[in-house]
Amino acid sequence: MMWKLAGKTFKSRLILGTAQYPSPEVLCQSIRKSEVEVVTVSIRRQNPEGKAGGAFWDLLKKENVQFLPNTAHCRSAKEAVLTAHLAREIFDTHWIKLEVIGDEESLAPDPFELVEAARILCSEGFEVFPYTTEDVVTAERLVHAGCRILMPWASPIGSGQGIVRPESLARLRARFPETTLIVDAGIGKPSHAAAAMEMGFDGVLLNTAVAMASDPEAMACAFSQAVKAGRLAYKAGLMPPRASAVASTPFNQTFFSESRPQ
Amino acid sequence: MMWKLAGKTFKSRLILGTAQYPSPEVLCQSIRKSEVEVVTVSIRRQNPEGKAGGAFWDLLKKENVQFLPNTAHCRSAKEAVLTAHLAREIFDTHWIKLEVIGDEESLAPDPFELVEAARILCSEGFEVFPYTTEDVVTAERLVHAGCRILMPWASPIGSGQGIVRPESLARLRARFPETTLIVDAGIGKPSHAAAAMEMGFDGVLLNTAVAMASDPEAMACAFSQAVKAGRLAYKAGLMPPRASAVASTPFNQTFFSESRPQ
Amino acid sequence: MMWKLAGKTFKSRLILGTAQYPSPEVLCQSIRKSEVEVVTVSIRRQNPEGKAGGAFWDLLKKENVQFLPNTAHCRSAKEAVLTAHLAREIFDTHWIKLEVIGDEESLAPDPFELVEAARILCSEGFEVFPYTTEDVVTAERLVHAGCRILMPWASPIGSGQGIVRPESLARLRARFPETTLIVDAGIGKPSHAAAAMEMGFDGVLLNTAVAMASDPEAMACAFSQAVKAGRLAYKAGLMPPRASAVASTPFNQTFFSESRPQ
Amino acid sequence: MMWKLAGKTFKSRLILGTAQYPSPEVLCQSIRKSEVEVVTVSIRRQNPEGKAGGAFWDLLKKENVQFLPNTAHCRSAKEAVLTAHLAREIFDTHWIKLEVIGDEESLAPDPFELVEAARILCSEGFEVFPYTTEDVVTAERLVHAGCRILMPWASPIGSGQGIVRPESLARLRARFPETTLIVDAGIGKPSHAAAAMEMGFDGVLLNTAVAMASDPEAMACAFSQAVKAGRLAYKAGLMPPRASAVASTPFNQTFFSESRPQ
Amino acid sequence: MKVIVNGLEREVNESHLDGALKDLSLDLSYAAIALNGKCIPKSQFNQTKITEGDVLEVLVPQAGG
Amino acid sequence: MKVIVNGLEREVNESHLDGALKDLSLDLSYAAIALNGKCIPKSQFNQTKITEGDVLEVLVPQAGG
Amino acid sequence: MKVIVNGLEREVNESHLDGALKDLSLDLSYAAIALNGKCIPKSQFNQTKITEGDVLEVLVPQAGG
Amino acid sequence: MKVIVNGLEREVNESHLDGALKDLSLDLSYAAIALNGKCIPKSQFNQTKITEGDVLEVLVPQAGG
Repeated sequence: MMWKLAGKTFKSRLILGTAQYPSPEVLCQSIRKSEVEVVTVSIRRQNPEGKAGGAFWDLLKKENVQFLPNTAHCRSAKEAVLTAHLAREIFDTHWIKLEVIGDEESLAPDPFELVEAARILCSEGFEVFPYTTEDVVTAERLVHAGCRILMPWASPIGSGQGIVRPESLARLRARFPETTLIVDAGIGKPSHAAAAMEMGFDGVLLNTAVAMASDPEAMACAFSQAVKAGRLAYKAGLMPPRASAVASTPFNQTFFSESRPQ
Repeated sequence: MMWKLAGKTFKSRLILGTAQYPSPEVLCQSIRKSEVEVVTVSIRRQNPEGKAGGAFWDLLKKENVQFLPNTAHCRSAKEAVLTAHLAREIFDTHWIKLEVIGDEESLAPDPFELVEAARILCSEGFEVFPYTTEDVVTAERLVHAGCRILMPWASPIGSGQGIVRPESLARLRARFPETTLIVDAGIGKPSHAAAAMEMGFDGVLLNTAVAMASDPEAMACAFSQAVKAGRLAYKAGLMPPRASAVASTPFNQTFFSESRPQ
Repeated sequence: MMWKLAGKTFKSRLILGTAQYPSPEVLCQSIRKSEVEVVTVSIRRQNPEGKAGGAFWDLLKKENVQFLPNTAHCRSAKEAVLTAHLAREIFDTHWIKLEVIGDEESLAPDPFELVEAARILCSEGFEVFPYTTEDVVTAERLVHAGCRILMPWASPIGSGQGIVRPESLARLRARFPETTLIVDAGIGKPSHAAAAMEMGFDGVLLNTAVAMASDPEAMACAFSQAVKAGRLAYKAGLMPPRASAVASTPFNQTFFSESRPQ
Repeated sequence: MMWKLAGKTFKSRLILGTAQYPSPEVLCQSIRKSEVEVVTVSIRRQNPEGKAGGAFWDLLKKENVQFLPNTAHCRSAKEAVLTAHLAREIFDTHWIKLEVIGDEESLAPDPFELVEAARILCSEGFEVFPYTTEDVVTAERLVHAGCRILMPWASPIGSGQGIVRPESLARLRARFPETTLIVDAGIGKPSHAAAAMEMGFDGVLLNTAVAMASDPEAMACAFSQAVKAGRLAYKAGLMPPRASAVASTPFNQTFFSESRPQ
Repeated sequence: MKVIVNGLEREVNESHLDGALKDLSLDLSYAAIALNGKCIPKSQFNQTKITEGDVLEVLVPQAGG
Repeated sequence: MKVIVNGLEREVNESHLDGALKDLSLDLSYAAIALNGKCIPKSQFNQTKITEGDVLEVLVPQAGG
Repeated sequence: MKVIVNGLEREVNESHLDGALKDLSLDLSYAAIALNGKCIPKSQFNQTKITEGDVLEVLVPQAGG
Repeated sequence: MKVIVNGLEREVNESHLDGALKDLSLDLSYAAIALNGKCIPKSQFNQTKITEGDVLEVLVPQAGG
């Protein structure tokens, strides 16, 4: 039942982002209540007055969760590689959520720079979690570059639209059985997370859907339950959808069955 | 947190059908493990050798759950009313899942006969749970006939297609705020059940999706968790989906922000 | 190739509504340019100053098209039957587009009152064109009441959303091969009209999509062409969609075929 | 009204593939009847007995249409560039439909090799028509490499599924107003073609949907009409879809309006 | 006597419908008449009695979807 | 006399329903009875007359969706 | 000498491409030639040398999507 | 000499990075340093030279999606 992720084992298959929460306290509560064990973080310039990480960091450290720093807003392999190096220094981990944005409007990944950055970082011993599209060719190149993990988007970051192309994600799952697949970006509701897990994805990563909920703590728990439910359903063998109706109650012995043809 | 349903209170908002399970033992295990408190049942002619309900009934009685007998396969108000009377005798409950089928192929309800049967049964003191479509006019007539509960379909019975017309179900929820709304028929996966609850539906009724799973017990638990997750998300205030991407990681202070326009 | 509709023959399978045009001149131009032969009309109280139909009617009469008066805004069989009688007097036709609205918000038809009105009007010799939903049971009752024609909606009147439930419309087409089926309400674009014809529908009725276009005359022609294209495609035998890709260019003899497995 | 495509002007915005027709005669009939002016072709090894192009080519030449040779089945920039050179020799045109397949199962383009091949061929003076996905970043690189034209897919080649991601194609149209955009691959019905034109695409390219129709000639005409209808609708200013119903027939003066609130 | 015509009170002193309509000087070329919720064909105008408080509806063509 | 029980012709010689059911030796613990399309509550078994050709339905619980 | 033509081994004893092609008696009206993965325009047939083991591809038009 | 620290011009008169950082009195507990676009691990602070116009970036943790 445990989840082997990049050589470590976890109970929860939900990875939570730490941005946009009403306060660091609500963030930490959400993490604790949802029993999340991996959270994404980022780096920024130190404020001029020289204070280190701010309240955010002091509180977050105490949750002793695994950190997954990201290269948010990077738009070239060069920027992403430098950010990864700095993040490794700060968070003392070789895990990196590799984001190389190719389009400001849709925040779509740039497949070209992404694969280049992945190649470099994998060669330097990073465990690369690449934020990518559902494009099979890009996925193949990322795996070829050394990625053991792929993080295809469900829909644009922060849009909460859920899985707009289930058949493409399903194809990725089928084509990369040995790769850890995590749906990242666009999950807006627990039902979206459950749907990803039902498709056989290994985990789900989301931020906005919890941070922007009226009650983030409760929403984090809802997502945690939905991810468990989806995983359980995947293992329990879902019924295949059928084109037309099939009665569940047996018909044969209903008392008016004579009066009507079977 | 408790669910007031037809004057009774329950913890679980999942109602489970009892048909098509591999065995009565698996059925009872599924009920126990998923902590379901209401199950649907049906009636049939006694087998010639005069044995009462068969293994099914002897075991099911011990689960002390609330029974919701159905009028499956009835195609007229007359047949449905008679079946309801007989079911009340057998199960000693005035609850009735009113099904009047108008089309053998899609097992769609017959709005005309359904409303007629509902009128009669409500007048006789039955608590009517009408299996209906998402048609607002039919819903209005059922409520007018005395129904405190409506059970619109997500998609054809046993098809497992999930919610094919979310906007119609959402309109029903908005138009009948005081009515107990339960999605019945067509739910195939826990994510479907979670989606119904996220829309504000009060409960979910399903049978085939658990009975036909490779591991019904595990699937029943998955659905139970998904229903809880969906309800929790509904109460926690879901983020509204947005048309385009919105970055979660703040951009302002990333070190390469100068080099690029905000 | 001609369309036999209620005993008459027409070249065009597009029926155009006459409401909401910028002017009666634009309306008549749209009719002429698109070669439409049947238009829907309505009745209203005469203005106090006693003038007959106004510019609208004087111009429209000259187009010598077949009129299909409607019972818009009627909400009971009684109102619809009276309106039909008055319309027969005014337009000297026994054709009637039977609309009985059951819900002000979605302008959904009221199946109960609709079937009742259809029964009465068919018995009085009217050619009833009932505006209905895609519900099979309601359709069966309308045909049983004497309707030779059914006009299921694609989506709510004036919404321009197109065919939101293709599978339901397809089921209607399959279930009523002998009935004239016209898609009415919700068509917003020529591609919607073409799609309806490709499914085997006999005709398409629309108003808002032409009247509210920036250039109604051009839009009317676009719809006329799309209806023809859709019909032609239906007769020419559409290829069935396939789940996965199939190369069109033959592969065998490409010069690098050796170097790669077939 | 004429279409300026790569420096030439055409009346028809439909480009037809020439593969899989029942016979060269049917192919030529389809071209003539649909008034198509641009057709795609391919190259293959000469048959051992040394005969040139076979019946196909002798007939097709007489239709005096513009040829658009493709690089079907190429899987690297190297193969595609060589094929382009050979095609230029054979068809005496610098137009090339650049296809570089990255995945045998979905026949998805390989963005990496595609952009590389486009760079080379544009630099050699080819007019490159790149078959690509709806990925904005890849599109930008193709335009940057010199492409004046982009040919995003609607859905997998030969699948006939139509436009599975309208919002992505719409985004491409919005982001590349100066680029000629042609939907290529996956169009299965005239309504799909009309929908592409309604979105403002400049043209449509399809093969299987006509070649595999029961009556290819009629289907070619249906597509030709649908493309015209879609273009006309785009120019005529489509009504925006609306979330809810809006009555077309005015309500004010209906005679029973008093008896009911407005 | 007083009758309601298209929702407005009007004064007519004719016993039958044909006279009343002339009295009201309505242009009936494209009109249809309903009396107390019942459609009265033109042919019956002269035999149809009018009484105090009757409700008359005069309908004419209108654009429609 | 002959009556139809669950679609099968059976022989009973009892005038009332309670006797007839015993005669048919049916296990009525979880059953409900319909006579000629009408549900007969247990309390009325003894007052309900049986006549030739009556149609009896004996229903018991069954799994249901 | 031996050369590969469209994947098949053929015998030609010509030093240049134009001669070789004639030798192979191919109908070149609509053909294009690639030699060792490089396209050779018709104009250069006569200056293009042929050596043992060269790979020749002769391409012609074909239907395409 | 003048160096750019997080985009702002600062005055430091130290030849090596470790001195310079102390000079700038920065809280380096959770920080990482980049010099002219290259990440400098803490261990190399003392051997890394600083020259006029160098660009220094001091990065710290931040919430992230």
